[in-house]
Amino acid sequence: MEKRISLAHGDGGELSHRLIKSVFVEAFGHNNEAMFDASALTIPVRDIAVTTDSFVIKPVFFPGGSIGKLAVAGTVNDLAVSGAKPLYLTCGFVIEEGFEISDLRAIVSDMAKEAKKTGVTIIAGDTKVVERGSADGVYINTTGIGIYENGRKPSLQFTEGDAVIISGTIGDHGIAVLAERGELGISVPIDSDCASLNTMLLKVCEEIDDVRIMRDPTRGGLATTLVEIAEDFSLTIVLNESSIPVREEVHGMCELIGFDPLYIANEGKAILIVPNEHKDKVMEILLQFPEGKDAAVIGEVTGTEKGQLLLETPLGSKRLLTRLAGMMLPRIC
Amino acid sequence: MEKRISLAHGDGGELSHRLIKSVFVEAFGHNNEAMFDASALTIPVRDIAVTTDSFVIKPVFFPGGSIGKLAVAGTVNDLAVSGAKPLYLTCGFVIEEGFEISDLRAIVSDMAKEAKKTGVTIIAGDTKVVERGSADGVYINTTGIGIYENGRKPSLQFTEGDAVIISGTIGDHGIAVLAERGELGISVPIDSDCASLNTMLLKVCEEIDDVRIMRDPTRGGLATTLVEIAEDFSLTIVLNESSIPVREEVHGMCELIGFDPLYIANEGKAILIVPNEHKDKVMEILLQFPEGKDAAVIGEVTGTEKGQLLLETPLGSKRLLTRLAGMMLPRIC
Amino acid sequence: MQELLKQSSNPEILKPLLQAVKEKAAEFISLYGRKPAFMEVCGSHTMALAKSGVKQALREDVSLISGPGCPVCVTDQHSIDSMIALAEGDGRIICTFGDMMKVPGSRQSLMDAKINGKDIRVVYSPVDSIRIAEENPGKEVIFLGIGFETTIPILAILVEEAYKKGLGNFSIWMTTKLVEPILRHLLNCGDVMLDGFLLPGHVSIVLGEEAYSFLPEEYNIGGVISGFEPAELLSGIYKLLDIAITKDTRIINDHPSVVTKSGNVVAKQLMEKYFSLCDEAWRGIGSIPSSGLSIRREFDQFDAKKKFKVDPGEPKKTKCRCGEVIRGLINPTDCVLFGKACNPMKPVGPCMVSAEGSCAAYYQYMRECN
Amino acid sequence: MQELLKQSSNPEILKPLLQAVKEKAAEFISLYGRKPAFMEVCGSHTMALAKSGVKQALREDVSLISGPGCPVCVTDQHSIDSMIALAEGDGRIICTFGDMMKVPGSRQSLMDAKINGKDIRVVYSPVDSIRIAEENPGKEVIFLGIGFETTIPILAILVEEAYKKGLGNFSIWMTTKLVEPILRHLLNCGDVMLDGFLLPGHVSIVLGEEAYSFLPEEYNIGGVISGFEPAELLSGIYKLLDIAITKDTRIINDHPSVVTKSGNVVAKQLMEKYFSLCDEAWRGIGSIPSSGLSIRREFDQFDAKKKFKVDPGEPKKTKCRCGEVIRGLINPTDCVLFGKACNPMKPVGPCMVSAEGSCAAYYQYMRECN
Amino acid sequence: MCVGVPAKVIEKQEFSALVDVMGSRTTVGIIFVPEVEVGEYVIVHAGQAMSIIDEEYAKESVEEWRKLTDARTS
Amino acid sequence: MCVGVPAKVIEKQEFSALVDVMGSRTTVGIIFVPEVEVGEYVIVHAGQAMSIIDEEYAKESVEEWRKLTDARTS
Ligand code: SF4
Ligand code: SF4
Ligand SMILES: [Mg+2]
Ligand SMILES: [Mg+2]
Ligand SMILES: [Mg+2]
Ligand SMILES: [Mg+2]
Ligand SMILES: [Mg+2]
Ligand SMILES: [Mg+2]
Ligand SMILES: [Mg+2]
Ligand SMILES: [Mg+2]
Ligand SMILES: [Mg+2]
Ligand SMILES: [Mg+2]
Repeated sequence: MEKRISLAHGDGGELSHRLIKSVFVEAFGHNNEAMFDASALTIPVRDIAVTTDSFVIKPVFFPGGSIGKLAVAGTVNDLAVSGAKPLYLTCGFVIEEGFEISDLRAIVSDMAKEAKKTGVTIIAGDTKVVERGSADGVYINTTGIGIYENGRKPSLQFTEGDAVIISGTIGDHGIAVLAERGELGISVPIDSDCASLNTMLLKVCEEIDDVRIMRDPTRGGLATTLVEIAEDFSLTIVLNESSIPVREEVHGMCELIGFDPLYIANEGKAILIVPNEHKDKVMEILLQFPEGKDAAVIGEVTGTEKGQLLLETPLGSKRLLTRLAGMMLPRIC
Repeated sequence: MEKRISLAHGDGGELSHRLIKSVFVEAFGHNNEAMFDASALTIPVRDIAVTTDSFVIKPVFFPGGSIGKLAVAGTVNDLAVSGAKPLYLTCGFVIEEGFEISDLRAIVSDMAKEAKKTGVTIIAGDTKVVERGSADGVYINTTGIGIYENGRKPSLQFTEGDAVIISGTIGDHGIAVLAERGELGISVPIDSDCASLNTMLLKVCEEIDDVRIMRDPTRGGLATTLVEIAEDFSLTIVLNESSIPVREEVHGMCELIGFDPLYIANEGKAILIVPNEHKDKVMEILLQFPEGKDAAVIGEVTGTEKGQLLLETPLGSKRLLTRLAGMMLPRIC
Repeated sequence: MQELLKQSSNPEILKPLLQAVKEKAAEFISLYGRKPAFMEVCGSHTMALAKSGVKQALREDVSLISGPGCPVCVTDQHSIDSMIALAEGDGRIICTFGDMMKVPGSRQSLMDAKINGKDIRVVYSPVDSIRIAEENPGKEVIFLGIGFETTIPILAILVEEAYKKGLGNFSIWMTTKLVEPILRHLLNCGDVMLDGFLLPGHVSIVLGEEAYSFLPEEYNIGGVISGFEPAELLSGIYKLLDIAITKDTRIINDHPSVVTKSGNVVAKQLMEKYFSLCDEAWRGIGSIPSSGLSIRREFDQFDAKKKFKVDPGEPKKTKCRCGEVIRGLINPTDCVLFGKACNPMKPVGPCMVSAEGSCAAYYQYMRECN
Repeated sequence: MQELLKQSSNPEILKPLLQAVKEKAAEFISLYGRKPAFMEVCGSHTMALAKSGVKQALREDVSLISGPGCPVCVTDQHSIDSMIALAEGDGRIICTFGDMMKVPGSRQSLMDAKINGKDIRVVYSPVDSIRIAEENPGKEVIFLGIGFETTIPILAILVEEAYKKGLGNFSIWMTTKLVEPILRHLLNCGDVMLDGFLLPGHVSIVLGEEAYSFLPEEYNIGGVISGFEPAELLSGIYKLLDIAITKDTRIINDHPSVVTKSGNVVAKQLMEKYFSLCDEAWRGIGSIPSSGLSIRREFDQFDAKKKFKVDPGEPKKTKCRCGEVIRGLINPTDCVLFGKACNPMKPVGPCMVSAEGSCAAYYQYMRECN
Repeated sequence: MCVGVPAKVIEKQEFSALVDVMGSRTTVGIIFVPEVEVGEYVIVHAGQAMSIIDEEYAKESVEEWRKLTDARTS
Repeated sequence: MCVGVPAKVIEKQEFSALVDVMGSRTTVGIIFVPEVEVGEYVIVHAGQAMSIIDEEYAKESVEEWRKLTDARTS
């Protein structure tokens, strides 16, 4: 087989056929490639959740994962935070001419591994190849289908006093990837948190009656995700700055370049808002999982009228948190 | 609103929020963007079909359509050829920094229009922005979910004598797009055939008992798709060269640059293999639809043991057709 | 040491420290019948005060006025337009600190120019731009040199490196600012009443404690050199209150762990070697004589202002009151555009762009929690 | 006219025409006790014969031997390696007909070089490469000039244009071939027994009918100049049979609508003006004196062979028998690699790459339908 | 050796002409056939018109084929 | 005016040093503090070490705070 992807790998002819057979079908374990293009299936229940995401990370391999692992975990998590049990995944690849086929294999193998681990089946796929300079390596779209069993769906009903929990340290993914890119010349000895959270989160949903909401604070970070929740459901949420778990290394890198961990992307974390009386039980469950070992109660819902997110500093002052406004750029002032 | 897409439109913050609200939510008619990211739904039956495709066409606007129309029609067709009724679509955008927001709006509006026309609902979406030079305008992934009602599924059981039908002229899409690109300095006054075929094809499935298979000959063209069918189901298929409908203009352009219409992409055509005794009835149905007005019986299944596709020339000679081998390139010899 | 550093944000220290400041402020108020007014000269102080909640916590006790020490905010419109016009030329790579990217020019920002396809690169460390110049011999690489005395020595390193390497395609567009001339200007104008200055800890690393002696000596106003951590801020304000109450007008170096009496000699020598005084235009103030540094004649080849002609035309007039904000004459909230037409997503003036701009700090950290 | 043109593929004409050829061939066979053997000189003839099914339909009647008229197939390994080595240099844009892209060099093909990031562009019309040179003044633009006499005049236009425009960054890597020398070589070697040549219609547009008079005069062998449509092919073969049967050895111009007696004068003048004879290496044959054209000394500046030094090293030896295939000595199926190690996806020799290569034509159109 | 395609001349400039190939249109050089007129057909190779198609001869060829043919179909 | 971050010197070359900021590491110029030694802390601004942190003074500051504090918490 060739070493690098050529445009012909995407033109639907003999090379596409071989690529699909030798890379995808093999890794995803289908026995004919017709299955790879479209899939007929019978699902166990009629209540489903559907989500889609495209993954465009640079570099495609980073400490703690790869775009392949991310593409599976990211979509699995979007289903899991909605309370659904992830069952099926489709994947669409856009590959740059010249991309190393061995890298593609490694990525696809990461996908297969993560899919196996989380119990999802990859049921359909597609590959397109674009000219050199028309993509940055490889982009992957995954679309996930999950099912709702046993009324696991978060209620989306909130009351004052509800506890806000984060399942672990924030900013690990964004900082690990930024450092790995090497452009800033800063090395940070941490891994991306990239992980599938379905087992842990569905366990919470099983054990706790009235989970209010779960969300994965990916792009835009913890603050942006909580602003969205606050606005969507007209909640006043107050976070306690000193209780938010941030790794020292993440803090260090952020200090150096003037970034704020509250706005850095996570790929293996969930925000859970739960009734105050269940918060200890939820913490107990989260702490049982490796993905939840740094979980912390970081704030509470203090009102259900205005949509706003506040941060209480160690001095006791409160300040308003808004969405990430424009890109974060390394700065000197 | 800004005129062009910036990286900040993809970072999950305020600009992403506005882009989604003002471009996507508006066009796709959701009333809150939370729905846009993941979607819970109750589907009517448990037998479903799922398919995914990424669309990377250049240019993004072309005679007869746009990447938006294509992204909907392409996935709708993949469902329709499998006999499923298309119901839901997700869409994932990868947008290049600097892309005109007015163009994005036009593309999204084309998607909404085509979705409405075909009766599918866009239930989830995602946008990512990559740096200038890391994409060519915009790439769209669509994943489609369809349902099987009333046992419409093609049987995939073949017998000698089965008729091979193409729903119209071949090569229109590939040639229209190639010409529109302008690189060859050849203008061709034809439109891409880009169209959703679900109504027409599901009508055939309703009226005809035992449709063997349906396929849309997209990348790789008619020949490649039929080679795949022949191989997958061990059929000998013989095509009659003179009965294959090809527009004069397509023929002309192909002659000029040394391309073969049999291998040019279509985006609004279907191959149907049907029992010989039903072929007239199928033709009758197809001819009622504007998308099927040039339909023709182009060959038959002559054996069910070897997987091979043959072409009978006007002289009566037969030759083997293989998959597209490598890219077609304009040539002088 | 790490443990020592952490103490500066230790809540167990902060809360009583805040209490001490509040008590001291009450003493001032009972003495003078008004709130004490201090100006934090430095934008990083503005941001640190707001982000840590010190400013909010002292709202009733001390009037903390943001000064002119945000290099982005004090850059005048014509300068900004010139840098953007510079970026629009072909065959150029513009290197800049991230801070400048979103500053609105009359027609567009550097970010817009980048979106429109110009090659503009954000660097963390200015010396990266030297590497970029070496890697792109066919292009002109221009570094946008903004900053006060903390940053200027680093720009001097750039000239030195470019000179040593004989780079023909590298230059700096200098638009730097100096602390002393702007403080003198503010005091000379006399339109802000102040009881003292919270002086910038990092600038003082270079300048040294002695650089501020003109304040008590010539203007009879005191100042405290302070760090940026919450405890350092509170301590600095505490000492400012002490000066104001005791009328023992002087400069206190409350950041002695990094700031010496005479500053960093090497840095000052490098500045002297490569740069000379020039008039600089300050936003909303106009040109102040000898208030900035430009590249010395001998190193003209690295002076982008000499190398490239740009004519951005007349700046567009806006209702932005940054000029008054940085002089401490008004609060950001006094600007009619604040929070409405002007916000971090669509800033009208540079004070809303820079993280340490007064308007941005107000918007991000000080808005009423309603 | 369009109607006239269509007749050449009208099945109602084709089927009886085929019948006529078969009858004529039977006549030959009954006369000589063997199948007549003709060589189609031109690769486009090879492809047209196979694609239309004429070759298959006449399998039992006429032996049609593919000749050396595919410019890609006759390019020797060293030449191919040189072009690829040329493409590997930095700062270059290689323009080529699509035909050359997949030809395997000893280490890689142009397509591989493109995948690896080299700037290689497929043009349909060679003059596009002039435009590319004008648009990229900082790069060297090199056109890979392959072809026989149909294409060579177009390369002459390139030199003329580049000269008129004074382009300093444009050149052509010439590796062209001429028809007469190779036909003479084949006949001189005498290792193929032929009853006549099916002569190339398009080359003859330039050369004219008279160019082939040496065939009957010096070698006592006839030929028919033929077009490429099925009816034209059948008619040409019919006339070749006629010559062979009647032994009235001569050249028949069966494509008089486009081929004249003396060819295209302008084209011949342009070739003469810019090019001069040179020795050329033919794949599997070796160098044939004066069998190609190179750029005249006066226009050296456009001669990439003069401008750039490339040393691709010794070609890798393969078991490819293209050399014998193009001389008509063996059929593609006689090569042990055919259809196995060598196929259009992974061609070993150029005859499997070019659409008009004998091996590719065999693979695409002639393989047994089993 | 060379792909060559019949094309009808639609518009003529000094050194180039717009031609039509069954509806597809492109501009080709006419350096080799400067005398070509609008309405005539040319053979196009690699973006150049190489030869004007002589309609009379084309007709004769078809007639020749028909003769051979007629002998067999009648 | 300037982001400045305390960093610990891990390795020293002639004009640069590898520093550690709570686990993150980067190379900074030491042109302004050529005398710095491994193990010392510096203030980093825009890729340059601007000043060495004097531990004694740092300790004194903390003690000062503690004094103010103790008066209020005891
Ligand atoms: S709020 Fe905006 S417009 Fe008003 S002074 Fe501040 S930066 Fe200028
Ligand atoms: S089959 Fe391949 S290896 Fe054999 S002669 Fe033909 S091109 Fe060469
Ligand atoms: Mg999603
Ligand atoms: Mg997601
Ligand atoms: Mg999510
Ligand atoms: Mg597909
Ligand atoms: Mg790239
Ligand atoms: Mg599909
Ligand atoms: Mg498809
Ligand atoms: Mg399909
Ligand atoms: Mg998303
Ligand atoms: Mg682009």
